[in-house]
Amino acid sequence: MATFNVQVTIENKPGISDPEGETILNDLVLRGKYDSVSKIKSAKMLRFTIEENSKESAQLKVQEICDDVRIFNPLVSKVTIDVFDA
Amino acid sequence: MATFNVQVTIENKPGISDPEGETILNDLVLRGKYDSVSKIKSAKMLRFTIEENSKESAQLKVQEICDDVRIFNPLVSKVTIDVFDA
Amino acid sequence: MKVGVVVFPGSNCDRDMFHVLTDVFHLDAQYYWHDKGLPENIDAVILPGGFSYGDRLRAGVIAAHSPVIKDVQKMSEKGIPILGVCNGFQILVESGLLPGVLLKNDSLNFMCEWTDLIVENNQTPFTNQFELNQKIPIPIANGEGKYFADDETLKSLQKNNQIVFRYSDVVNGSSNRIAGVCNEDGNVVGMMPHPERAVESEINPIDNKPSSLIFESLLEQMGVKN
Amino acid sequence: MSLESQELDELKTKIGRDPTSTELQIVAAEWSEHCSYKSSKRHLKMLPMTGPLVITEKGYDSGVLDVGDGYVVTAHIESHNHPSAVEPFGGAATGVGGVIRDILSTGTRPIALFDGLRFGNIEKDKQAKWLFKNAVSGISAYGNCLGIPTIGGEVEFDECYKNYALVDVAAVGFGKKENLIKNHAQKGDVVVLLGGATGRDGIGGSQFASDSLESEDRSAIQIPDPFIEKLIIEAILEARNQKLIHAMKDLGGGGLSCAVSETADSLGIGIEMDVTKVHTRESDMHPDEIMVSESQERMLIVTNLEKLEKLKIICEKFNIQCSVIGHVTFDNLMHVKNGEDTIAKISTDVVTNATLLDLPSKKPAYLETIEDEKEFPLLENYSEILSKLLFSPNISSKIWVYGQYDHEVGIRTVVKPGVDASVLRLDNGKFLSAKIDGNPKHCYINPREGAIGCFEEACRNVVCTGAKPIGMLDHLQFGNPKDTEIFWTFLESLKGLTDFANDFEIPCVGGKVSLYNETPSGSIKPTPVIGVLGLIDKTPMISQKISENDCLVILGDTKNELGGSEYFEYIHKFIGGKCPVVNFVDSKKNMKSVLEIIQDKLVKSVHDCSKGGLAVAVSELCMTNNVGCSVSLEKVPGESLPTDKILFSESHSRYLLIVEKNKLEHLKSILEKNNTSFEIIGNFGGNSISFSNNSKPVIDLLVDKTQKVWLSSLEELVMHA
Ligand SMILES: Nc1ncnc2c1ncn2[C@@H]1O[C@H](COP(=O)(O)OP(=O)(O)O)[C@@H](O)[C@H]1O
Ligand SMILES: [Mg+2]
Repeated sequence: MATFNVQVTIENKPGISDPEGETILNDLVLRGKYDSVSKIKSAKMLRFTIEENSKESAQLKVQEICDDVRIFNPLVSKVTIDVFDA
Repeated sequence: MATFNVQVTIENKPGISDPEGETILNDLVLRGKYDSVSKIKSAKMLRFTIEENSKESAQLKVQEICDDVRIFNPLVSKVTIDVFDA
Repeated sequence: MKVGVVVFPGSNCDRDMFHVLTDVFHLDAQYYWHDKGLPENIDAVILPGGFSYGDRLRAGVIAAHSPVIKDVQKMSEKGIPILGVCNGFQILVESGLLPGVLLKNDSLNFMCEWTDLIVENNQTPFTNQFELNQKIPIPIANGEGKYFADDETLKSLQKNNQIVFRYSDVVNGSSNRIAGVCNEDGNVVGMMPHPERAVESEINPIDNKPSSLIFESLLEQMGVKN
Repeated sequence: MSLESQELDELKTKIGRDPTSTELQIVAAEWSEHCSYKSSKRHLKMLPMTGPLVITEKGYDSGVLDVGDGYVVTAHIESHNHPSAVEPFGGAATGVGGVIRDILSTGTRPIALFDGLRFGNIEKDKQAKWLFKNAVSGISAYGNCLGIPTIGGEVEFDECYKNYALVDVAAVGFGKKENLIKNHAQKGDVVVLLGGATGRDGIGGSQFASDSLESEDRSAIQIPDPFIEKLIIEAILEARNQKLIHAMKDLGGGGLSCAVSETADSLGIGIEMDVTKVHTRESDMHPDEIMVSESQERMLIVTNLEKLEKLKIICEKFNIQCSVIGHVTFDNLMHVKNGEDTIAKISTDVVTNATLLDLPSKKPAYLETIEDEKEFPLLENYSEILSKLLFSPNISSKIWVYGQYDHEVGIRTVVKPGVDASVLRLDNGKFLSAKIDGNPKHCYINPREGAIGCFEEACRNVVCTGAKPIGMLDHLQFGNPKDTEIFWTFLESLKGLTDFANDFEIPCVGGKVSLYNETPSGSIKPTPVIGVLGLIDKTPMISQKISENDCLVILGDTKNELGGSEYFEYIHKFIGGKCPVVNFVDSKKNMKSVLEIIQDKLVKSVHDCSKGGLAVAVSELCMTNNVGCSVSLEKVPGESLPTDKILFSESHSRYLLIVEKNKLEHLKSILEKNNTSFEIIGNFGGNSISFSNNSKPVIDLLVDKTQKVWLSSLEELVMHA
């Protein structure tokens, strides 16, 4: 068994609007004249510390958790899972 | 000029509590009997799409924006900035 | 007739709802703590508003995994009237008992204000006393109250007459101005605005009659005369 | 931060030996300004604290008022200025949490919140905007989550708060008298710590609050957890219903050190405790850190072993931790152990009684000339000036703020935020009205009259709802008290408040002193914030919609008192002039008349006339009722004044009454009988806010257009400018 850091990123699916990112872009960044920025997308991240046999099983387990307890709402968001050694 | 994806991750500094991560761990994940998970830390992420000369300048520019428009409070949050080619 | 008011850790409109059920409409109401089951002999279930689990991760998602939800599910299958208000609506949606999802308001802020609802379906256990298109002045108070469903779902909601309430104006960016929906059978209703805050004239500066009809509909449904 | 050297000597003399490191930490926390009130305590005694409705009990952190039929109302006010100035979201949120626990600790349920917010110039200053926006979010996040309605408050911007923040929060509780916690202890009682785990956050916070920002300890960041607080509230109230609590205290500034020593001292007992029994968030905390940590959402409870079992069942239900950390002794000692080892053993009397200071004071030199008036260039376009004022951050509608607060939850809110005071219904059929008010611009010019003015304004707001003032909360916020001039302004304000409270027989039921409010560019202006509670026995004044042909009556005199007015400061950029002075006789007469008129149902609506003067008050009425009004300034009673002064004077004790024509005679007869100064000055109707002076038009603004900007200008400024 080993400890892994698993990073779960939850963001809106393509096509679903992201008012948070848009507001930061329009009301803060562009108003501050940072016009090299063309887009800001917001997301939520959860970092799991998990004890598993392998990177693969850590990844699978976290995926299972995400689907089972609805860490993300599949109607609007998607998750990306990245595993790192702790 | 090239386009970069710059990922800004904002999380509470070590030692500062993270009630959201704790609730997700205790009331959702552990109640779902996933007890190989020992910790969950929540964070917020912003993905910037930015036009700059180099990776370094993209990183610097985003850092500058974050400080200037006060997207986070440095007293509370730790920020990690990662740059990727778009 | 017995109405169950389900209480989750962090619910904060449970007492308001209880007061309205018992003191205003003289119903036999009972609180049920989320980690226990519901008894068989309940005639209606209400999931009140609040911040279950502090709305962490997403409003309603953690409560949707509470043991009591399995019983709510069973009752819904039996056709028992179930109403979710605000956080209760969010919980019903997150537990799959109602379609769609509630997202952050377009303002990105918590919004507490009075608004007008339009009744779109007067066939549910909570709306049978309304005229179609009747207006209800009522307060909203939420941060994640923007109803969202994809086009296909919206079409089927429309087709099955599952849209129960709409806002009369654009309030928070909800798809088709939806403020409340029901399941296909019509017995499970969820709504973001707070009827329990609007049924007493003392605290309703506009008109408390329309909101009262939500509870009178329930009385009618159960064959109880008030 | 630690004790000053003479304090250390004093401590040594008192205990006859060198203190241990833990004792030093405990005493430093408890002797800090924030906890010991060492600079202010001897003076605060002048305030009248008793009255027929006031219930006192040892160890209460909030005031208790008997509202009849076996019910009580509790109230308290707190600030969280230093923490909010560096972390506005968390600072403001944990400020709410703290004052709520004060209410809870008497055994009453918190039913309402008020917030007073002060920042620098948000039109110019990005930092002020950031602080404001995040403080509002913090209050909204915390109060809403708990389901306690935030029903009123105030917002003000002034250069003197540059790079700083004043965040005041007041809370009101309600309950049955028989359920009040009686704060007592018996032999064999245990001491229980209930709630969130103790962590390193907020270490040194109370000393931090007593320091100026320059030497700030940046570790004093507190992370709010309203979800735990909500669970604690429900658990405690359930324990109260089951009569499981002998004594209770919330953990605030100074953490365990203060809660344990003050509980022991007020009950006349000793407490022996073991730091290893405290549930901590981090495993490697030093015992001293555990003693002074200011982690939020914790309560200290004294109970017996039998009741403890029931308490544990409740805690289990709500999934909150509770640890038995010690027990009651009868030696009046605070005895702290780390496992087997004693790390502090010190008389509670020594810990809780810092030597009170008698600081010198001296009238500030600036006051000699500040009331001199300056000649201004004559301004012609009063429509423009009034618009400018109405859209200014201090006067524009605060709907962007209270719209983010759940002000309906609890279904008690009868009069909602947005007008004057808010009104709650109580379970005995009575109504409670409340408002907080401050006015640093007036207080700077005249600390005494300014403070009285804040008190009178809060009373006025409450009176507008038909309530009789029954209690006052004072929150005295000043700069460094060691500065003799600042200390003088503190004393003057306090004396003014005392005189008013005595004369009007309104007891002070609670308060707070916050000193060392220093910004990088100097001290803040004197900022007392006064909360007033009023009781309505029968029906509250519910404003009816104003319609065409209703009359506008003003009660009270308009005087040449524009010092500190928005007109002088915002339009003319002039700080100075004569501060408005409350005439006690007139004030009382007017209050009495207004209450009588409301009781006789002679008015459709009553509005207080304050910030921005008559012009602003009339505009507010028009905008909230979507109706025009024409006012004849020459009819306004009081001193004979030039147009601008009649429009914008901020004289106190004035009320605007909206009366139907057919009730005018009856109204007049009452006002004449009471010998009050009043005049019919206008008529409602049409679609413009218009003022004339001797038939010459002075102001003409369209109601709808003006209303739109008035409602949105604060939001525009914060979110989009
Ligand atoms: N920070 C705030 N929180 C809640 N309500 C507020 C706040 N600021 C202002 N309000 C509300 O807006 C209204 C107008 O406030 P204010 O201008 O201070 O009133 P007044 O001039 O009567 O003292 C009041 O009802 C007040 O309670
Ligand atoms: Mg007022």
